[in-house]
Amino acid sequence: MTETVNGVVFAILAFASIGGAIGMLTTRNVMHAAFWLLEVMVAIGGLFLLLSAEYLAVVHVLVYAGAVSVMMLFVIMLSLRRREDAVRPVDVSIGGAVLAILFGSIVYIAIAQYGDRVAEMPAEAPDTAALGELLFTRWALPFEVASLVLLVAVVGAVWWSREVDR
Amino acid sequence: MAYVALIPLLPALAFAVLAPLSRAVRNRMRWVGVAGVAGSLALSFAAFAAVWPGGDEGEATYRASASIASVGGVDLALGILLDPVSAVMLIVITVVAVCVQVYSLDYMRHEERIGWYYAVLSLFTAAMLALVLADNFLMLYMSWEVMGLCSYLLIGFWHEREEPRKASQKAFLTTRVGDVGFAIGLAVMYATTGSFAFDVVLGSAAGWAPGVATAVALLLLFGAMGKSAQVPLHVWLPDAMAGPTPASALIHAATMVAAGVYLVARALPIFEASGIALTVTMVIGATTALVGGLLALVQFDLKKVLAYSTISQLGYMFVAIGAGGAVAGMFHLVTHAFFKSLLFLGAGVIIHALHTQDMREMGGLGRRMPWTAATFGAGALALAGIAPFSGFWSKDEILYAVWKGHHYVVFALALAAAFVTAFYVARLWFRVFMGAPRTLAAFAGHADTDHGDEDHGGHDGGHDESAADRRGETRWPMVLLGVITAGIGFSAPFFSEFLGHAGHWPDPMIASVSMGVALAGLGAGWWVYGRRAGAVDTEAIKARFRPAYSALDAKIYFDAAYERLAIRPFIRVTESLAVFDRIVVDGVVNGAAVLWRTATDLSWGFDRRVIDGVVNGTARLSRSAGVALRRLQSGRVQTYQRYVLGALVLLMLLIVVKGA
Amino acid sequence: MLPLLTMIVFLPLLGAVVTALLPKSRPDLPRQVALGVTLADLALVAILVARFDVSGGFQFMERASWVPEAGIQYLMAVDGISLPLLFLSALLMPIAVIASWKIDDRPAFYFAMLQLLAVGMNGVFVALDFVLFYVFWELVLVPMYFMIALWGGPRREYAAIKFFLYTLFGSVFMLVGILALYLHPAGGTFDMIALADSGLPAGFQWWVFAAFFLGFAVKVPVFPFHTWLPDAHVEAPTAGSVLLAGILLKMGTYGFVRVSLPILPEASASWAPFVALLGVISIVYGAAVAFAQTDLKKLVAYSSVSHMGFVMLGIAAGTAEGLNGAVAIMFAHGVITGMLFLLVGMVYERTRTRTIAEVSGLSKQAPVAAGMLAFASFASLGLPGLAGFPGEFLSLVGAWRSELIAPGYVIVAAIGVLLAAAYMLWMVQRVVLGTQSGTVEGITDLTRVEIAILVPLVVITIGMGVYWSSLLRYVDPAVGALLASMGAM
Amino acid sequence: MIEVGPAAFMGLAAVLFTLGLYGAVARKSAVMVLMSLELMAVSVNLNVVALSRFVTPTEMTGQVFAIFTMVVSAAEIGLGLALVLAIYRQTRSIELTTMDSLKG
Repeated sequence: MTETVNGVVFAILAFASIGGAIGMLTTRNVMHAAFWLLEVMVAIGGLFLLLSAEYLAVVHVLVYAGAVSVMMLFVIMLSLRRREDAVRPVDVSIGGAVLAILFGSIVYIAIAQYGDRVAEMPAEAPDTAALGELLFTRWALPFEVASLVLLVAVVGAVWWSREVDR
Repeated sequence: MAYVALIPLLPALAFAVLAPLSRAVRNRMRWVGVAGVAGSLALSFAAFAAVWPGGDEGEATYRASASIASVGGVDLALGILLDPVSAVMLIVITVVAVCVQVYSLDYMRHEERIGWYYAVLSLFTAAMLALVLADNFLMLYMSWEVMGLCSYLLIGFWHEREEPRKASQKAFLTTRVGDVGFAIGLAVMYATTGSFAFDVVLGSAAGWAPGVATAVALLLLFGAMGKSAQVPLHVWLPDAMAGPTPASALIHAATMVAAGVYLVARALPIFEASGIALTVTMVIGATTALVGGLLALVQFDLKKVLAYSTISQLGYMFVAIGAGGAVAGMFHLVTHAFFKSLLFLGAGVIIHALHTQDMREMGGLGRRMPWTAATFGAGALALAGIAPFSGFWSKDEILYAVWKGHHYVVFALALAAAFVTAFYVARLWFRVFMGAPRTLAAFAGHADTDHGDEDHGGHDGGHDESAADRRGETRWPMVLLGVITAGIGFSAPFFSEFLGHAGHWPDPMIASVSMGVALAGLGAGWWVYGRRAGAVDTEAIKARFRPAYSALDAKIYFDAAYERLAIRPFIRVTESLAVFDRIVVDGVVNGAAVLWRTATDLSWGFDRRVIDGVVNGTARLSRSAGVALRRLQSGRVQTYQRYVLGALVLLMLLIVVKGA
Repeated sequence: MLPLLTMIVFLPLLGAVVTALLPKSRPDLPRQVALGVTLADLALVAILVARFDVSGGFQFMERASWVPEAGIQYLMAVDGISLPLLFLSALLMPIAVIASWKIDDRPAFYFAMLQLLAVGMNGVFVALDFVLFYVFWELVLVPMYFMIALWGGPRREYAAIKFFLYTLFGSVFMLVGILALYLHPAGGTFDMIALADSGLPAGFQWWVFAAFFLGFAVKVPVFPFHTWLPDAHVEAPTAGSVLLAGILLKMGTYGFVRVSLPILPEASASWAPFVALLGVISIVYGAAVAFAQTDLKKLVAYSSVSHMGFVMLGIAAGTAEGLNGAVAIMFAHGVITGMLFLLVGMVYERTRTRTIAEVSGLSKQAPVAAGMLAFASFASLGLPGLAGFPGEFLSLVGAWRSELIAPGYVIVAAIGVLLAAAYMLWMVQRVVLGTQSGTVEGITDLTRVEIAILVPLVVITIGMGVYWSSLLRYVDPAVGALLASMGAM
Repeated sequence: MIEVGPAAFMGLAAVLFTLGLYGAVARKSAVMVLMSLELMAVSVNLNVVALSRFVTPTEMTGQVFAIFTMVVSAAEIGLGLALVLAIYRQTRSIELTTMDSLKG
């Protein structure tokens, strides 16, 4: 038996994520935008589950929905002097829209051409243990490099966000 | 025989030692230059002895070569070819060079940059020696150009003044006009034979297509005309007299200017293969001989008279080669080298003594400067072609060759040139050495004091206004050259045999005609300038022949024509090209930038800022386009983001379309 | 054996990173690090030259898979054509560093950029995979942009952007050419060596040549794509000008020799008359415009246009002489023009002006500077015995020999030699000779350090001018191999 | 039950990416731009994981890739927000339009 993705679940999650993204872009309140992003992240975590990437789903929700969104909120709050500052007009850029639509339609053409080469979903889906195995054997070096990247990012973030006497 | 290679290397080494030194040290080390040339002189005599008794034309006594590059399977080399012709040239060059260097020790001793002067003189000597020893055209061309550089540096020695500066530039550029022809000639030669070596090129010349041979010959001749100051490329040589007089003696009288003659003589097989090229050579030579002589008639500058005379005599040599008397041409080259350098050295003494080059301010120097007068006289008689001085012999041989070749028109031209030559020699002699002193300087001679040291071009330091001979380093080179000038003529038949041709004593008929013409010229000169002051009103003669005189006075309009037809149009063209470059070529670029900016504004957004941008951008089309280029760099992250994304979209489009 | 080429290319990258991280409190450290790194790089290149086998074709090859899915390789090697240019680049780097010794505005950034530039330049000359080649090619733009835009003259932003966009514009076409080669069924690889014997159809070659031509011609630059050059030169700091003229221009002509000739031989032949025509126009036009310049740097810049025209002529000729000549000019021009720009920079530092009319009589006040300037000028105008001559002469001879080029072109090009003499002497006459102008009064002569960086260039100029083989022994076999691979077109 | 193939995931990812792209270009608030960038990164992740699941399920290359992408974007967002804060301290504004000190 080949595994399948539940179409209904997918439809719900897709709707949720797209809706969240649109919400994020159309809201006038930055705070609300951050919450919309959070919603998108959760939906995508669900999609990862559908793809039997359990570990990834968990990490994703932890990192994006947890850490990143919270950080966003902090920064927004730190950079707002008054509550009203959070509300600001939605910037509309026709140039940006044209660009995005152009981009989207090109990608659409590409998907239309090649997207259906693999229709069936293979049955086998290794579990998290297998991922861990791979991560610490075949991908060990990149993994270590990634941790280094994080370290550098932490140092850099601390460096930049320190109070400078002027 | 490897020491032959040292002949050009010694002076080159002297240059290499002198050039990097500081000015003060270099000035003290000038003996290095003399030593280098003296060494070359000794080695040249050894080489000459090795070649002696010569005779076999084209037979090399010694050859050696070192490859400097291998290109596409062909070796390009610096090589030495010692044969009778080069042996003779070695002697001539080193003797004159030593004389000039010794003479300069005294003559130039108060110059601030004497060390540099010696360095360049050494480099020049090295290049000239390399040129006559070269066994291929490439090396010949390279030394040829290095000589051009030295000539430039020495003409412009007193570059603080406008005149030498301009003259040096003119000399370099005019000769380089010829060199362009030379270089193309080399390219044609190489394309034809795949080699630059004398053996290969000259050996095969007879078998070339006549068109190719003519082309190569004429191109080489063009190069020779530049270097040897033949009409119409002669204009640089009179101006080159702005340089120090000893340098003029060596470079612009004895050696470098004769290199063109040497080149044509060397490349003779090509000229012979062409035939027409020989005739062209002869016609140009004859024209130059006459034009140079005529121009010498109206000069008042002592050195310029000699310069035009050099041009004229070089023309003679070309006539000889063109008429088939290459040996006669070479012999005239040799004799001319000695007597003309002698004349220049004499002129140097006079100029130093009087601080003027204007013959109208001279006169009566014969009594004040007996040594100078005597040696100068020998040179003058040789130049005029009076037996037994050397010029007579060589000129006679040339006339003989022309006559034998049945070139009667050229013969007549050559005789006319000979008459003119004798006439201006007389004019010069009587104006400078005879008559009464015309200036205070020419008057006040006290022979025993220390002498004025500054050359005309130098500085007006406290010098001693006396007209007198000089001694020591200045005098003996002149005496030596004088003796050679007086005696070398008798070697004429042996010279021919040494070069591998039948030698002969002068033909009585030709000799008497040439003597007669020369004496007539001298006599006419005496009639006009010598009999007694004011016997003939030169102004009246001038008035009588007003058009001819003014043409000569304006140097037959050569300079004016170049100025008006070449130089000024060239400058105008360059200036308008520069404007064209700035406004049109660059304008297209900037215009494209403006358009691009406008286009990006149009497509990337209509928010307020950008709409403003379009309006402004359009307005800016008429304003400085540079602003538009700057506007591309808005400094805003998102503008750049758009550029990047736009490019990305384009790239993706490309891939998708290509894939479909 | 050590991966020598990788070390040569990426050592400056390491240097750049280290330099960028140096503490601000020690502003003298960056230049010392940069000097050390560039000297070490020069030493590595010297080892390379010493170990180079003259008749060995491509050597020191390093081949590794990079992106196997797209057939992109990490492929580097040198042959007799790239070796001189690599050497030139390594030689000019320490000189550029010393010439920038007095930079005190953001020195760490400056010297990091300088070394990053070295990475790109070295990389272009050794890369044999198109993707690698393209990466290095574009890498060069960034540091040069910053050098002009941040440390340049009064109109630096304009010049920098113009330089950047113009050359980027050209290289986009080059990218199109690269992709076309990759996507064509007969090509299908980024490997330059493999592409050289892929036998592409002539009609296709013609179009690809056109794309590459635009990319390279802007970089060379050939008339009419040259207008970025004078602006960039005038505004760039001295080291920038030296490297721009010394190396960056060579990338364009090197591209022709490395890419267009071997990969597109038929198209090269059919394009040759056009390339030669543009070359000849560049020669004469560059010289004529140089003559009318009032700014020393602009004069040298336009003289570069003229000299690069000779390179194009030699390349178009497609003969052994022509190609030898082309490479010889590339090398010689790098040395000589480097010298000229250094001297102009040194004079500018003292007189604060580059206007020719305002500087005169240098020889009295600063004889060494004047002598060097005159020397470089004479070398530049192609005096035999100095480095400028062999290349010009060989490219003329080669062009005459070529069946692809009409003799008329060669004659016009030879007149360009005359014009070179005209504008150079004109400059020497005004700047070096004559009586002192007020700007020159009281200036000091060259310091020992300044002389020290000029001396190697002087020595090379004389050495190569007298003994052509010192360069051509590397070039000629490679040219022979190249011509053989092109099937004696 | 509706079969959902890779094209659906790719389409979803494309839509999210396009939305993010628009936001990154259009919004003037630095925080909003960063959020849009996150959205783009996440959509790429989704794409990679989906393709890996369908094409090479056993090797899980896509998941590994996604982890690395996450690392990088986490690092990026950390640094980006730190930068925003730093800029805010200097200029009292997080509007990108006011940051043009690089203007030529």
